[in-house]
Parts: sequence; structure tokens; C-alpha cells
Amino acid sequence: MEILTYAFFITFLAMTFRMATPVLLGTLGEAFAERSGVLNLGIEGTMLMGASTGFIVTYFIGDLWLGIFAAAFIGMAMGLLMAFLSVTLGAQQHVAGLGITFLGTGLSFFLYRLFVAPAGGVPPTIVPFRPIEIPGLSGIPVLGPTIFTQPALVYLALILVPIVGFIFYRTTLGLNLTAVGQNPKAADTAGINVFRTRYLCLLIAGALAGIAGAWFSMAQSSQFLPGMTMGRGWVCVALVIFANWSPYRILGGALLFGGIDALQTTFAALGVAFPYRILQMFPYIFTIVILVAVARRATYPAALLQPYRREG
Amino acid sequence: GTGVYIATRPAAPIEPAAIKIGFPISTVIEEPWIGAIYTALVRAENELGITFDWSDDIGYADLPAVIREWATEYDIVITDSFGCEEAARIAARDFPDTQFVFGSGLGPVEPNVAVFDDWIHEPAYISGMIAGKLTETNIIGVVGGVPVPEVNRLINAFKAGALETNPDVKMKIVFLGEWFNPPIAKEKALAQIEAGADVMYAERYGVHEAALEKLATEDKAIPLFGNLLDQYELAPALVVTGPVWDMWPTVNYVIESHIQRDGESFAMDLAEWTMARKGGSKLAPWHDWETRLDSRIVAKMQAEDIINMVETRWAKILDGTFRVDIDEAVPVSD
Amino acid sequence: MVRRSPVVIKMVGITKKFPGVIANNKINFDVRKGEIHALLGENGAGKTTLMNILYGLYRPDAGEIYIRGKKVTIRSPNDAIGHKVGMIHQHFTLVPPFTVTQNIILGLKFPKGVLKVGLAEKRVTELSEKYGLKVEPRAQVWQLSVGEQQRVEILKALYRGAEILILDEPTSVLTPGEVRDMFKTLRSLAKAGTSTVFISHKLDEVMEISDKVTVLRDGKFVATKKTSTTNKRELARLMVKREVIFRLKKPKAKLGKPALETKKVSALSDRKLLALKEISLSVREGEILGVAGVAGNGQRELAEVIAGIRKATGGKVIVKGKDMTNRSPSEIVEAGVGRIPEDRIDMGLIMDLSVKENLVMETLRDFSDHAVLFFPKGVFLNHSAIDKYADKLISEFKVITPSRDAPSKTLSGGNLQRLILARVLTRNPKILVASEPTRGLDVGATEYIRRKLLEQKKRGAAILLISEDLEEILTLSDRIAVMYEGRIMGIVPARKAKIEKIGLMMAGTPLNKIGR
Amino acid sequence: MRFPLKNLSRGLKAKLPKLKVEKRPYPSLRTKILWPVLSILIALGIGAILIAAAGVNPLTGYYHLFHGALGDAHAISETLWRFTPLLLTGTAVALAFRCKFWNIGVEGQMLTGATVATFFGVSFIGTSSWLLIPLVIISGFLAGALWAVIPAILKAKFKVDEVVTTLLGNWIILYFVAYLVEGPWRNPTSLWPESPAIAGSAVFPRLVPLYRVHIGFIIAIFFAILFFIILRKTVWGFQIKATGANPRAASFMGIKVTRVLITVAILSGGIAGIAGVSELCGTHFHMKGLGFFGGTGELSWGYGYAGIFIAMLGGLNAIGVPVAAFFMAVMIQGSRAMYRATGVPSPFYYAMQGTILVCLLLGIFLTYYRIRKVKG
Ligand SMILES: Nc1ncnc2c1ncn2[C@@H]1O[C@H](COP(=O)(O)OP(=O)(O)OP(=O)(O)O)[C@@H](O)[C@H]1O
Ligand SMILES: Nc1ncnc2c1ncn2[C@@H]1O[C@H](COP(=O)(O)OP(=O)(O)OP(=O)(O)O)[C@@H](O)[C@H]1O
Ligand SMILES: [Mg+2]
Ligand SMILES: [Mg+2]
Repeated sequence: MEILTYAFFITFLAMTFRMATPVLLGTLGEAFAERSGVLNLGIEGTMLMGASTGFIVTYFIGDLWLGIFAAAFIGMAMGLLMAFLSVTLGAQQHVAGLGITFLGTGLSFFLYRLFVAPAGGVPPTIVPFRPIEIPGLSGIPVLGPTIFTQPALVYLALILVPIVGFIFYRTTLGLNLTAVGQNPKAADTAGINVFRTRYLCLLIAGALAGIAGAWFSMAQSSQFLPGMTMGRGWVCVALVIFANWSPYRILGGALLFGGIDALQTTFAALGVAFPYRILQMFPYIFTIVILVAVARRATYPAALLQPYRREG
Repeated sequence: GTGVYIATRPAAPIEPAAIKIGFPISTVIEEPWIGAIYTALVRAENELGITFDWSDDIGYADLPAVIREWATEYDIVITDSFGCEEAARIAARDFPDTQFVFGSGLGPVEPNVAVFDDWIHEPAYISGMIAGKLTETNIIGVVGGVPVPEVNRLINAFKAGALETNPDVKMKIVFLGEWFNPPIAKEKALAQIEAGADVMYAERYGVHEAALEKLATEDKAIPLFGNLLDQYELAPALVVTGPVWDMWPTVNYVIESHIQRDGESFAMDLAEWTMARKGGSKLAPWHDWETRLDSRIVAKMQAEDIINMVETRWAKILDGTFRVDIDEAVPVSD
Repeated sequence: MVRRSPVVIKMVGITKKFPGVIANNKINFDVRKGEIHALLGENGAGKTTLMNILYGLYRPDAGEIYIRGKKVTIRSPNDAIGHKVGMIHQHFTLVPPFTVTQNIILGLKFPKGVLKVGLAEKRVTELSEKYGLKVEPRAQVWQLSVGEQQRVEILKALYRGAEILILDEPTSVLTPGEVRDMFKTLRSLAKAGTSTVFISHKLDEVMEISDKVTVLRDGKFVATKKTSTTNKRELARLMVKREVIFRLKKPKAKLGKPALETKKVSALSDRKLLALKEISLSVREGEILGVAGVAGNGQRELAEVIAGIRKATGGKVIVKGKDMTNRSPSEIVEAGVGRIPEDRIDMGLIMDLSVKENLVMETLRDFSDHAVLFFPKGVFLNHSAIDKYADKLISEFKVITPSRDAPSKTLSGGNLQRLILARVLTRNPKILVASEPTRGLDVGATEYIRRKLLEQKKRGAAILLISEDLEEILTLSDRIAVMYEGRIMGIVPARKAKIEKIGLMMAGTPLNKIGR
Repeated sequence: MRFPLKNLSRGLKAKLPKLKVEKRPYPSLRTKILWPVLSILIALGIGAILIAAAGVNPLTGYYHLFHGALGDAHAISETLWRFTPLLLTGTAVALAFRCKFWNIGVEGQMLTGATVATFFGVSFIGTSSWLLIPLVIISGFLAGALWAVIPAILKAKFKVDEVVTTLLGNWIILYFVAYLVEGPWRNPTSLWPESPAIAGSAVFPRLVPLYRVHIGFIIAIFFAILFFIILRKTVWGFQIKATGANPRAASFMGIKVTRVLITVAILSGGIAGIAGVSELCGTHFHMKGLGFFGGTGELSWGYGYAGIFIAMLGGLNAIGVPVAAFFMAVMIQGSRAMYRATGVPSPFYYAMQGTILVCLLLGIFLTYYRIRKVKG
């Protein structure tokens, strides 16, 4: 089998970026949540809500960006719920997050059934995001057909990396939210509204997770199916630790994960004789290995998992 | 339990309108295999006046219990029992007066379990023949669901058909390992297209989208072959045809037998009713192919005189002079 | 000058209730411009609460606040900062992984929300030079000493243009030398017009630095005095409403064999830095060895190594002649060591468990000594024995609790400490390691606990007393060891101990370098 | 000129009563029962909206729900049959959560247990039930325990967050199981990917002929009682509670927290493994591959995740967990019956599960905090 060819390499590289995109979006969002001290295990359910809402809106209105907007919006609604549970009520973050995921998993399918009734024939589809060539850049060898010929959401995810980096390291918001996640009492004393900051971060996390979910139904395919995010939300939870909560490392982690995923997908598609089920295990095993490797160096936000409540 | 067995036979023959069919299914109604049965039941409802209820997403763990529940309420219970063959049969045994029709890989059971499956390898073979003619790179891609016999025999038949018309064809075959994963199916199809496949057999959803994307962005026209249902709507410019499963003859036959036997149950393998000769399997309709399909595909089809080839061969299949072999081994890429 | 300057803060009739206590009861409190105003009172008198209200951390249940003559509502620290009020908490509110500058600009507005770190660093340097608050703007806060961290806190307030500075027990974490430096800073700030509220229990300091003193007792306002017209004795009486026993009588005890020895013990801190450097100590039966020093100089690590919850990286811990280095906590308890940890709430007790469960925690084996069915000893708990035991201890140590089954978190601070004492002392330990046994407790509880410690000594226990409270060390110990940066600076008999000498040692001068 | 929105909102705020959250130091038993029950009622109310959205009268819907779960012997048997794995996974999770070992991997541990049990169940055909049933149970226990103890060791030794490792473990074993049943273990006589049937002597006997409740039910009850005894009566249970409440303090007071963590992981994973065995030997009789949507195993069907919900709903409490598991069994069985009777889409149950959990968190909050109106 012609593995080590230029064409294969291009296919693999281009797919890497696509496989990385939802994980990148979700993990960037998770970084917001966790940096502010909230572990958001609701990301998988939020993604599914994004996938279903984005699809439904696009299906009826026919505008992709409106669909993305709706996915982000529903993601924010899920983030709001998460914030209400974990910030206002101070519930166990693990449990609140799992609750959100349960809810999102069920509700996404429920809504789809409600609005897009099953016909028993071919499933309804939309015209999804298609690759866009960036003028001038798409001609560059290797990079052109891989990075610069992708659906808009890939560009969105990539552009978000430096933007998020800028927010985290160069703005008051970034300083504030990091402080809130490290020492909420100190942040409060310094005049930062801990609650508002955490709400904001969870809203951002929700919006990004919603868009990440929409990727599956609106770019990587053209239909919605229950559970179609395939556990990518959980991967985000692992990657953010791997990346030490830094957006640039998140990019690296997402590409690494996407790369492994793409490698197993391309191998399988080209008929390389290796049990594909074993290949499917790789990204998860790999993530655990990486976690073990970085665990001692991981500098968790000190207030992660701790609800903040002002006494008195 | 079904209550008391009534020994006296009703004087009047059974009215179709009095027949209640239950259709509980383990998977979801969106699944194309289920969709084919559903479509036939809707037709039976419209044309014969039977009533039917369906319920999906039951799962194989629950299906036997649901079979028990539905057995007392319905005259005929149609279901898919692949994942719980034994348990489903044990459940059916307790209700000898209810007619069961299982989508199953195993045989029928006296007195009341009839079985069916999608035996659409014949149109799959023909589709393969077309594909063999249409490919220029001599590479055909296949994205399949799970390598189970009913999938394997389609892909193998498709491959045999392609090899007949084009002995140089190489097949790239990949399985998703799932029945539903359009995003990954699309990526796998894209990888095959990048690796030279210029004709695709879309056993599963997602492949259409890959081809549509290639058409939209690179103006590449990749002929597609659907599966199970008439899928031309998914990509009118690209879906040439594909094996289609028509459950109507089977459903019709089961209802007729039920009436003829005065409601007494029977056991048989309904396989022949899903094959070409009884109209249970066919090629998806052409739907004005000359206008809807991409002009390049049309040109190629006209040049190769595809329609003629298909019609000749189909006639041979119908009159029994051509047989498509059934090969259920897991197909592998060349 | 003081009298003429205008009132900048006026708090009238402030009341604040917490479940079970009235922390502030109709308190009136005024501060003038440029004044250093001490706020004095026992533990729990309500000083911190009153200032937290001024700083917007708590909302008062009743009362009014006027700043510079205008009535204000302070909903949050942000509002307080807007009124140019700055507060330095007793427990610092810094973000450890941030740099000094990042901590200082935290919460400030920047144009378009984009940080200008370089500019901020320059201003920090200017300010720190102006007021003699030496810090490195780019250092990460977790690497700083406690004194430096306090300077960061003060700079933080000044950077925000604070004209009213609240310092909650600022000196409790400082060496005598650092205290002097800080007073210098406070005076220069006052000269520049900054008003300071200075909270302390320490009468000497109050007399030295303040212009005025307000005394609180049990959440109520007692009096405001001009410092120049009052004295220590009067203030002490106002604080506690009775004559204070400044010294307990130390009982004589027969000195026995060395019971607890450390030989060149070294250990790492949580941050993996060397926190203990070859500590050698020896405590004899019937003796209290006090360990003095400013917090964070290795006292905690020392107690934890002996208690068996921190690994010694070198050296030996010897208990009654037996090497017990790096043994498990249960083995160490078994060997007769009683441990009163510094952190009652997070270490000494499990707040979610009941009073009785906390009482038997260290001796589960004694309460599982019966076989049930075919299960051997040590599997099932003997609940009736536990109940009896708990009732006995509760009455013996006068622990006030709704019931033996009440969660410990419902107990007051003093009772929590009694609970620990009951658990530890009832076993008559041969050796006792007590860290900050009276921290945060009021006079009654403090006296009770100190008496108990002296009783144990009389009984013949060897006691290692670790405390930041120098007065406590002087009151109880027979010998005093001073720790600085993980080393023992020297050991002196309590009788001969001079405060100045100990102060020098606390600031890092070894005993042998101190002249007579 | 700017619209004085700020003033407007200030003015509004002044008009509205101010609310204050305060802790109830001692919630009474009444409060402790009232709020969870009330929150479930609220959840059922939201559920009614979902049912109505599907065009069904909520009362009819709920009638079918409860009738379908408890209406006759068959329904009760089905509910108890479903209760069996739910009680096991709920207990497994509750035990782990009690010592703050956040075991999200019960789903995977179930599969591991079932996988190893399949190996023995298929290999030892012809062995007597008296030998084979204990063998599959013990082997399933050990396998589940192994799958849980790895994250526990990683947590203890390398400080790797167990939430993530247990979760990823679910996916690893899921694909491994798929590999086995599609490849080396594939049943040659079955068309669907599954292992050969386990020996008849490994099949869990039914409690009542024709009804699906099997001895797994007894085993589940056994572990629920064991959980109760451990927590209330044993030294180990005491250590688990102490470690969960404050590991630092527990270790200070001589409890070997690492040992407690590891042993808890073993029992938790073991019980989860038995849940898998029970599903294998009581329900499926073949090891199954991926579920239809690929996210869970056909055999475990999300019971492991439901266990988390049950443990929380039951307050991690030895009495609450069985009650919650039963409630859950009724909800699943009933909502499926309702769907079949009325056509309310089947995902209703999942949406309901999330809704209940969310409402329950609110209920827990209101148990321990009170919201009071304050003046001025
Ligand atoms: N957040 C709180 N919740 C409940 N009670 C509190 C809280 N803060 C303080 N209290 C109680 O209010 C009273 C006054 O406490 P406060 O902290 O103001 O005293 P203080 O004068 O600062 O004492 P110390 O000298 O120990 O610092 C005490 O009885 C204390 O237990
Ligand atoms: N949330 C709370 N609930 C009940 N009591 C509290 C609470 N917070 C503080 N306290 C009590 O209020 C008193 C004062 O608390 P504070 O935080 O000022 O510590 P402190 O006693 O001043 O500490 P230190 O001994 O270091 O001076 C202590 O007795 C403490 O136990
Ligand atoms: Mg105080
Ligand atoms: Mg104090």
C-alpha cells in the first residue's frame, strides 16, 4: 500500500487539522472554565446540544452562520446552567457537569426528533461548510492544501488560539480570571467579581463547546445523529491538563490528538492491515500516557473544584 | 400469556383493516435498513388498510421483553432480532398464536417465526458492473458499516460486478465499525478519494457528503452508489443508482398469508421475497439521470451504454439465467 | 495636628450578626485624616468583622458609613477601593503564581482591557522606593518571604491610591526588625496624609505606633482613647473587663530522660525546597521546650516530620530511645506521641465527622477488639464502647456540643481545640508536640489549654511547644529554641531569655554571634 | 445622551426584595427529605412540559409511565431486572465517591468484568453451575477491580486526575471489546458481532420462571447490604468516610489513605465488574460489541453512567442508593413503556435523567441553605 507518498501525507495532514478542530475549540473553552476554577464536565453534552441546535436551525433557515450562532447560543445556555449549578449553588462541579452532559445528550436527540421528525427515508441533510481556499496562501506547497484549504470553522479555531492567548496573558480579563481560579478570595478582595468572572468564563466555554459540536453536524458531516460527538468532549477535559491550561499548548495537544486520529482513519481508509479497533483505542491510551507524563508538572488552578462563597 | 385460546373459528374471513402489525425495533428509525421496512409498512397501511405501530431505539437487551408485551396486542410482530436471536425466539415461543417476522440472520422456527433479511446482492452486483465501467483510475472506494454477513455479501457482490466489467479494478474497502458515523465516514471517503478512488459505493451515510464536497470545491464528479434506500436525494448530481431493498413484496406476502391462513401462524424463510425475482430488491430508479447527473458522468454512461448493459443483465437475473454468488466473507482492500 | 484634621471615616451603629453571634453590635468608629488609629480587642471581639464591613466584604445588618462626610453604601471591595480604602488582611490575599506586579494591578482597569505591565512595574518601583517598601516587581509571590508579601499587600493598596489603610494584625507575622521597618513606613504614610487603622492584640505595639485607640469587646464598642493619655494596664482592663493574669505560674517537674530527640533532621517543604536543615533538639520528660520563630521558618515542617506525615530527607527522630524516623502516624501515636496540630480545622479534626468519631479516630484499634460472627478482631466497630468513651471525654474536658453525634463543624473554635486535647491527652502521652495550641482562642480557652499543658508537664510528659506567640513561649517553656529559615539559631533557658536576644535570633542571627 | 439603564436597574433593584443566602447549620430531617422530594416533583413538572411538547397529555404520559413500570407482574419483573445493574453500578459509584475517588469509569469496569467472565463462561462449557457461576462472578469482580485500580494507582503514585483516566478507560475497553467480538472472539454461528454464547451452566437462574429477574438481583441486594454494613459498622467504612471527608487529616490521624483509596477502588471496580457479569449471564449470554451509536457497549448500555446519577440521587448513602436505583429503574422502564404507548420520543428518558439531576442539585442546595428576604 502506498503509504509514504506525498498525496498520503497531504491527506493525513489536512485531516489532522479537521480532526483537531472540534477538540481545539472545546479545549480552548474548557481552558476558560478551568482557569477560572470550574471543571466543566458538561462539555460533551454541550457539544451535542450545539450539534443538534446548529443543525436544526440551519435545516429550517438555511443559513450556516445562523446555525453556528444558534449553536454558540445554546452552548451559552448550557454554560449558564452549569454556572448556576456550580457557581451560584456551589454544587459539586463533577456532578453538575455530568448532569449537564446527561441533559445535553438526551435533549439534543429529543429536540431533533421533535423538530426534524423521522421520515423513515433518507435522513434530512443540510449543505455544510465547505473548504475555502485562502487566496494566495492555498498555493503554497504542503501548507496550501492542508492548512489553507479548510472549512471556515478550522480557521476560526486556529485564529482563536492567539486571541485566547492574548486574552489570557495580555488583558485584565485574563489576569482576573486566572486570579479567580487561583485564589478567589484574593481576587474578590482586589475588587474582581468572582461570580461574574466565572459566569463569563462558563459562557465562553459553553459557546465554544457549542460551536465545536456544530462542527460535527455542519462541517464534518451534513446531518445530526445522537451521540455524534463520539466522546470528543471528554478528550477536551484531558487535553486541557496535558496543555497545562495554555492555549498554545492546547493547539499542540489538539494537533497531536487530531494527528493520531487522522493517522488511524487514513490507515484504515487505505486498507492498512491493522485491526482498526485497536487503532481506535490509541488516542485514548495516548492521552493517558501523556497525562501520566505531565501529571507531576501540571499546575492545576489552585481553586479548581472549589465553589466560592463570600462569608457574611 | 395470551389468555384463552378460542377454538371456534370466526365465520367471516379476516378483514385487512382488522390486522394490527407491531413494529418494535432495536435501533432507530433513521437507520436505512429499518427505513426500508417502515416504507413498506406505510404502503401496506395505505393500500391494504392494515394498522401498524412502531417504536424504536429499544436495544437488544429490551427487545425480547418488548416482543412479549407486543405479542399480546398485535397479530403480527415484525422486528429485527440480529443482536438477540436466541432470546427473541424464546420470547416468540411463548406466543404460538402470534405471527412473528424477524429480520434475522438465522433460520425460521416452527410454528410462528418467519424470517427475512435484505438479499440485495443482485442489484449490488449490477451497481458494481456500472462502477467498473465508470472508473478511470481503476480504484473504487467502499465505506461500509460493520463487517457482518449482510454487509459483506453486498460489498463482495459489488466487487464481483466491478471485476466483471473491469478486471483491473482495485477496491479500497473500509469499515466504520459503527452503523452511524457520518463525520468519520466522510473523512474515510475523502482519504480514499485522495488516494485515487474515483467511484464510491456509499454503504453508509457520510460518503455522499465527501463526494459533494469534492464536487463543490474541486469540481470533481465522483459517481456514487447508494445502499438500501433510493438515496439520489442526498446528491442528485452524483448518485448514479444503487441496490435498493423493497420490503413491499415481503410485507404484502406476510399479510396475504395471514389472511389466507385465517390468522394461523406460520414459519418460513422469506428470503426469496427480498430478492430480485419477486421485486424485493432492485436498482434505485434512474430519476431523469440524463438531466440530474453531472454532465461528465452522463457522458461516460452514455459512452459506455450503461443503461443497456444494466437492462440486459437485469433481465437475465430475473429469468434465472444469471446468478450472483453469495459470498459472506469479510471483504478486504486490494 | 491630629485634632484639627477632618474625619475621613465615620461608622455609626454598625451591627453584624452571624449565626449564633453578634460580631458587631451598634459600633461607632471614627478615623481622622493622617491618623494611625489602633483597633484593639480580644479574639472574636469583632475587629476584623468591622473592617471587613468597611471594605465591603461583609454587608452590615444595620448602621451607616460616612466617608469624607458623605454617606456611602459599600457593596464590594470595588466600592471600597473607589472610596480609596485599602485593606491588608491578616491572611494575605495574594495570588501565589502571579508576579508582584501582577498581584498589584489585579482588578485594576486598563484602557481597552489591555494590560500595560511594563508601565505598572515602573510605578511599583517608584512607590516602593518612596515608602521604603522593598520588593522585586518581577518576582513571583510564592517565592517571597512573609514580610515581603506584606509589603506587596501594602503596595497594592497604595497603588490604588488608598488614603485609608486597614492593617489587620500586620505584625503577627513579622520579626521585631521587620516590625520596626513597617512602623517607619506607617509613619511616613501618615505624614503624607494617609489614615491607618491598625489592628493588634499587642499592647506594646499599639502604644508605640498609634495616635488613638478604640477598644472593642464582645462585638461592642468600649472606648476610644488618645494613646498619649492612656496606658497598657488601662487598655488591658478595657479589653477583657478584668485584670489580666500576665503570667501563669510554672510548676516544677522532675526532669527525666530525653524522651524526644531529633538528630540533624532535614526535610523539604511542600514546594520541594529545603525547609528543615539539620535540626537537632532534645526534650526531656517533665520539660517544655518552646520553639519560637516567625511563621514559615520550618516550624510546621518540624512538627510534621515528628508527627509522621512528612518525610525526613535526612537525620533521625528518636522517641524514647527508639528510632522512629519516617514511621507512619499510627506507629508514632502508638509509641506514645500526642500531637496537637497547628491547623485544627484542616488537620486535627475532620469537620464533617461527628464529635465521637473525631475522638476515637486515632485509636480505632481499641474500638474494634471484638470478633463478630466469623470475622476476626479489627473489622467491626464497637459502637457502644465508642459512645461510652465519647461521653466520658466530653464531660471530662468540658466540650460544649449538642451531642456526641453532632458534626464537629458545629463546634466553636475553643471547643474544637478541647476536642483535640481530649483525644490526645486522655491517652497520657509520654511526649506531646503542640503547635500553636492557643492560636485564635479567647482568653478563657487559652488559659484552659495552657493549664492543661502545664499539668501534662507536671505528670512527666516531654512537651515540644511550637508557637509564634512569643508571650506564650515565655509563659510556658523551660527552654526556648528559635528557628530561622529551617535552622535552630540557638537554645536558651527561659529564665535567662531576653526578648531582644530572641528577636535577633528570630531575624536570623545565631546565638553564638550575639554579644552579651 | 446615554440611556440611563444603570439607574433604571438600580431603581428596580431597590424595589425588589433583597434576597440573602444563608446556611442552615442543622438541616432538619424534614428539610432533608422535603427538598429532594420537591426537586423530583419539579423535575417531573419539567418532564410534563417535554411530554406536552411531544403532543401528549402529560397525565396520560405519566399514567403510562407508572403503569408500564409497576402495573403488572411482567412490568414489575422488568423493573426489577433493570434495577439489578443499576443498584450494582450505583453502589459501586457511591462507595468510590464516599472516599472522593471520582470513579467515572464504572461503565468500562462493567465491560471489563463481563469480558473476563465471557472468557471463562465460554471456555468452561460443561462445568457445573456450582463451579462456573462462582467462577464467572469472581473473575468478573477481579477484572472490574483491575480496571479501577489502575487509575487509583496512577492517582496515588503520579497524581493523575482519576476523573479523566477512568473516563478514558471506558473508551479503551469499549474498543477492545469491539475488537474481540468482531475479531478473535467472534461467534462463528452468529451473524452479528458477538462472542459465542456462554455455557448454559453459567447462565444466572431466573427467580421466577418466565420472568426476567435473575439471581443477579440477589447479588445486587447483597452488595447493597454489604455497602450498608461497611459504612455503618466497620473500621474500614470509618476510614473510607474519614478519607473522603479530609484525606490530609485522615492521614494525620493514622489512616493509610493510599491503602483505603486502593481498596475502595478494588471493591468499587469489582462491584461494577459484577454488574457486567450479571448483564452477561442474566440478560445477554453473549459478549456484545459497540452499542448502536457507538458511545457505549451494547452490554453495558450506559448503566455505568447512570450509576453516577443514582449514587448522587441517593446521597451516597446506603439506604438512599437502593431507593434511587429503584426510582431510576421505574423511570427507565416506565418512560420506555410510555414511549411505546404514546409516542413521546424515546430520548425523553435521557433528557429526564439530566433534568432530575439538575433539579436535585438545586434541592441539595436548598437543603443546606435557606434563602431569606432582607430589608434595605
Ligand atoms: N464569617 C463568619 N461567620 C460566622 N461567624 C463569624 C465569621 N467571622 C467572624 N465570625 C464571628 O464573629 C465574631 C467576631 O469575629 P472577628 O473576626 O471580627 O473577631 P476579631 O476581633 O477579628 O478577632 P481576632 O482577634 O481573633 O482576629 C467571632 O465570634 C467570630 O467567631
Ligand atoms: N466562617 C466562620 N465560621 C465560624 N467562625 C469563624 C469563621 N471564620 C472565622 N471564624 C472565627 O472567627 C475568629 C476570627 O477569625 P479570623 O479569620 O480573624 O482568624 P484569627 O482568629 O484572627 O486568626 P489568628 O489567630 O491568626 O489571629 C476565629 O475564632 C475563627 O475561628
Ligand atoms: Mg481578626
Ligand atoms: Mg486574630
